Amino acid sequence: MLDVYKIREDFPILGKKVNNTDLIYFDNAATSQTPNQVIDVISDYYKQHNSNIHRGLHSLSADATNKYERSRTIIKNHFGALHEHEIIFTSGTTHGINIISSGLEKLISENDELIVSEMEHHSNIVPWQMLCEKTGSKLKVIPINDNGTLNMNEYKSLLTPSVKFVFINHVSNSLGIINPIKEIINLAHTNNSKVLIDGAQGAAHFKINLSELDVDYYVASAHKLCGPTGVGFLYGKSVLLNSLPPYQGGGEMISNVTFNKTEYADLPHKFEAGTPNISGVIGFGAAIEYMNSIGFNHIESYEKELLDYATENLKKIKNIKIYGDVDDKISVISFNLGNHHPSDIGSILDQYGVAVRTGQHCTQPIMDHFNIPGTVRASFSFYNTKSEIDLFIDALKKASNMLG
Amino acid sequence: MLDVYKIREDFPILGKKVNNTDLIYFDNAATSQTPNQVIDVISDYYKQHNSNIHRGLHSLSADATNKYERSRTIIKNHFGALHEHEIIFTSGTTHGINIISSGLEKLISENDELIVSEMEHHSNIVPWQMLCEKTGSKLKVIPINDNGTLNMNEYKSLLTPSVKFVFINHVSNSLGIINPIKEIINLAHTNNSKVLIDGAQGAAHFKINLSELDVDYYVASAHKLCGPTGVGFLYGKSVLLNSLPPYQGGGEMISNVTFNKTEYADLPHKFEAGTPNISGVIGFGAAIEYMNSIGFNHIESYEKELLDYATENLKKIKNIKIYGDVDDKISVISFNLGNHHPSDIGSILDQYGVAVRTGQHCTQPIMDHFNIPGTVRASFSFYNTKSEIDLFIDALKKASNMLG
Amino acid sequence: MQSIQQIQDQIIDEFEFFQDWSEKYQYLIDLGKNLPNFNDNNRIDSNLIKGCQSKVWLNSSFDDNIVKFEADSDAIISKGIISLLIRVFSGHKPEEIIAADINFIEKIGLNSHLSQTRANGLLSMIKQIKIYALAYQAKK
Amino acid sequence: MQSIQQIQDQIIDEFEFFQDWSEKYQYLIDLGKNLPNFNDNNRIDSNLIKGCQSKVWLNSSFDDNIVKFEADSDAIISKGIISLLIRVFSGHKPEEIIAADINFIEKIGLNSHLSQTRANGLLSMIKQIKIYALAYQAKK
Ligand SMILES: Cc1ncc(COP(=O)(O)O)c(C=O)c1O
Ligand SMILES: Cc1ncc(COP(=O)(O)O)c(C=O)c1O
Repeated sequence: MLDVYKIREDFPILGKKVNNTDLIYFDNAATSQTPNQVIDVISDYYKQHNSNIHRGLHSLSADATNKYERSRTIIKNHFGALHEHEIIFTSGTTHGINIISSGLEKLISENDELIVSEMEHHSNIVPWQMLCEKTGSKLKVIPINDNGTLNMNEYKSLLTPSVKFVFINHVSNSLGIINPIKEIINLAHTNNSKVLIDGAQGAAHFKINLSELDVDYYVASAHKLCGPTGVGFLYGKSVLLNSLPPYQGGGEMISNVTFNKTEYADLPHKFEAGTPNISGVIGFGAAIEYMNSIGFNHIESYEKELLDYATENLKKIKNIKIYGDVDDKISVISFNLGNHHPSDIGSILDQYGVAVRTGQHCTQPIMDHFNIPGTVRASFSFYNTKSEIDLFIDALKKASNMLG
Repeated sequence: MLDVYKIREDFPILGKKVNNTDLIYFDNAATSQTPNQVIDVISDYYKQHNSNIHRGLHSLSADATNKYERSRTIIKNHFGALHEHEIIFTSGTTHGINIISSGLEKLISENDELIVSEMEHHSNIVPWQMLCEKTGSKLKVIPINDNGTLNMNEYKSLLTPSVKFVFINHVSNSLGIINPIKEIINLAHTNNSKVLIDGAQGAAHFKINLSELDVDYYVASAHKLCGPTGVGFLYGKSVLLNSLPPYQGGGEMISNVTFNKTEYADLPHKFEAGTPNISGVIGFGAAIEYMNSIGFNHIESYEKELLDYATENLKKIKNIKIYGDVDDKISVISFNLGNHHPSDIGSILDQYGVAVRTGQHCTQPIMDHFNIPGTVRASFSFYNTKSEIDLFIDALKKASNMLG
Repeated sequence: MQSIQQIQDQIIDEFEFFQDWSEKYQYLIDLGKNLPNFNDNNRIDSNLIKGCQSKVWLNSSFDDNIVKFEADSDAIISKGIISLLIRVFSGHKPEEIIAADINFIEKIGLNSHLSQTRANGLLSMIKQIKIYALAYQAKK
Repeated sequence: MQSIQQIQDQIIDEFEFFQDWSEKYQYLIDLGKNLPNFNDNNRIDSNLIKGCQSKVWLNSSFDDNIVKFEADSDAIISKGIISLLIRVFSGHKPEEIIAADINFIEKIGLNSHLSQTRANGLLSMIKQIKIYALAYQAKK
């Protein structure tokens, strides 16, 4: 069991007041909060270890390099990669996806097809649109059902021999729905297609094993995993990463430079050009360690409890409509109240200290599917409580009254 | 005047011991150290303001957005840009250069030529080699003179009508030489060529005004300016940035997404796809404010004093050879001692607590020019002292004795 | 006809009666509900204002050296704010609109109750209003 | 002929005499200076070991089921370290080299005096030595 009141002490921001009232932070799907265990590691880095890494002979540089590479090992172990060099540090999910989309430019041609879904985050749509524009290949879209889930039958029929790649999120950020990625990957592999999973929302809520999943590429961001901003990782199978050209040119990613010929370095350096976000990477490792110290099994079951409690009580409110109200979900609830615009609800909730996200959540196609301007999205984390949910529902009722 | 002992109190790492002796940090050109004023702002961000920015309606998000955008204003003002949207936040110099090199793919053609110099950092070579490979354009190289300075006559004769772009560093990271960028820019403009200045080393040591310089693009990294890792900026004239395609696809950088058509957002968002390094950007702003509180005029004159003192005393050592020993320099000294390999010197200095960089400094062409495997590079910052230089020179003499 | 400043002062006076944010919000909501109907023919993309999370349409007309505005939004609080802006700006000469210094928003304490996103939307609206006025002045 | 482990133990014993890092460094430097001359014909790119800041060439030969190594570097401390590695590995059977557990580096406290960059270089050297042994064993 998880002691939420003890855990909350690790998060200084949870004691904050906004608009003269206690902050209730239900915008965790946008960014998670950061515990002292991570904040202190970052401060400590700058106070004791800050140095440029990899090429330095001096002790401070060795020290920083060890800490940086130790994070790679932590992340490799946590996500079940086979090798350290399969973990590439990025500035976030978006960056990770763009490394692949840019790398595929030479490997994808006019007659190839790519598959995304209607529920993707813009970060997992726009890079593929750009790739299709450059290569002449075609983007096919798996539609969603009216309950928000992927239409798997449509997926199967879209999986034709010309499909080279499938790009799907692990968990939908606007609906919270968990996709059957194991099945998606197996079907794709039977079809000789490769799969990239956008794990921005998945990585934070349950433990996964990437080599068992047999996924080809997986990307995530630290800032959704109790880690710092500006860092994330791209996982790729060695053989695939080796077959891609480098993304950015610069220091670190080369082994030999002359004006006649430049040789690229081995993995992972090939994709880590320039001075990386050293403190960010070290903080990311600390965040994974922190979450493991709580235990992902505890996090998963407690968040499920919060989700069920909130869903049950929200449904008692008249005229509420929840989008994506299915069983396989993380603790995210997207809804609208009557005909009220989500921004009206969000603004009033904010006055009551409740931080929710409103709008399209970077998933305009879903909103177009449901023909709505957006939703109110409340997303809970393992440091939230049932009494916060009570206050949120109270505030929601008051907002409803005000708006009439 | 600058009170260096008072300033040193701002930098906790300067009190550190390595190898049982006081750390003497002379690797500032690789990365600068971080004052409490910056470390605290970053901690405070995670303790009080952490939230995803721009699209949030709630107070916390408004708060984080204001702080993030305030950094843009600080940087715009400090570097004399005309508009906030001319400042694009990047993950560092390398990233900034790659935004431009990738953006030019469609705008450069087979008959065009590009100019770099022999003294560039690999980050300002490899992206242009990659661009030339993709477009068939030609890369021309300004040679350096034997004292390390740019051969300006060669530059003038390379500047033919087919030259579309000139890429030069403001200050050489391995030699410390300050290039005459005003003259370089004017000559290029007369030739209708655009100029990108790699300011990784320049931005930290004196105040510059980008609009007065009339430079087309300028890039730098926060981690060399007392700021955090994983953040930097790209400056570009509005009209030029507007003419470039976006770099990465993702959230933030689009205004409308459907599967038929996606519209890109305006500057600066067009180039800031995904969740940015929010704490990094805010820390960068704090670093610029910190350095301004000391005063760049004080920094410049004090660092010059350190440089002169160290150069004078180094020259007294037998068999020392300084590369790039000219007047217009920042506080960087690159040297070799007799025939000793730089890594031998570096390893022994490290045992005496002195952190210097050894090797090629990501500028292999310069080393090839001088036909050496590398140099020992000592780089001083405004928080270093003359007595540290004395200890360094002592240690160097002992190293020389040991190596025989 | 009152000057733009006089109207702003009046609004500031009215808001002084409110005890807390919820009364202000309630007032804005009521204003939004009572905003005159928007002509459906003007609900076109070229009348949309960029930079708001909700959709905001702004239309203007120019007659007898007077600019008139009508506007609409799919969010009610935005409509309430628009209603105040129309009250302030509509019915004035282009040069008055261009010269106007808009200070009532801060003074009624709305700033601190509007998120950055909303505040940006508000700035976009005011900018668009001034752009219309500039265009009409140039036409003269 | 001593076993690889015996040689390592001997080196560990020798290093116990040194009082501080400077004596260890001086010893390595002297070893480096006394490393037998490297055959210039072998100073070729394919003998270069990746991952060192200084250049390190490693060459091997195989005769009578015995692997012999010779090596060189442009940096003297690297040469000293190589000299120790050659002393440990050269003259043994491939299977002995493959099976060897290299522990003397830690035990003589060199680890803490070698930067990460140097330590990586050292690992690369040992890896290359073992790769040669594997190749010879496969050839048999
Ligand atoms: C002149 C110069 N250019 C580019 C860079 C690359 O900067 P970063 O590693 O921060 O991307 C450096 C840093 O070493 C540099 O000194
Ligand atoms: C499903 C999904 N994909 C991608 C992203 C983009 O992540 P980042 O902004 O960290 O690059 C997000 C974040 O909102 C997300 O939820």
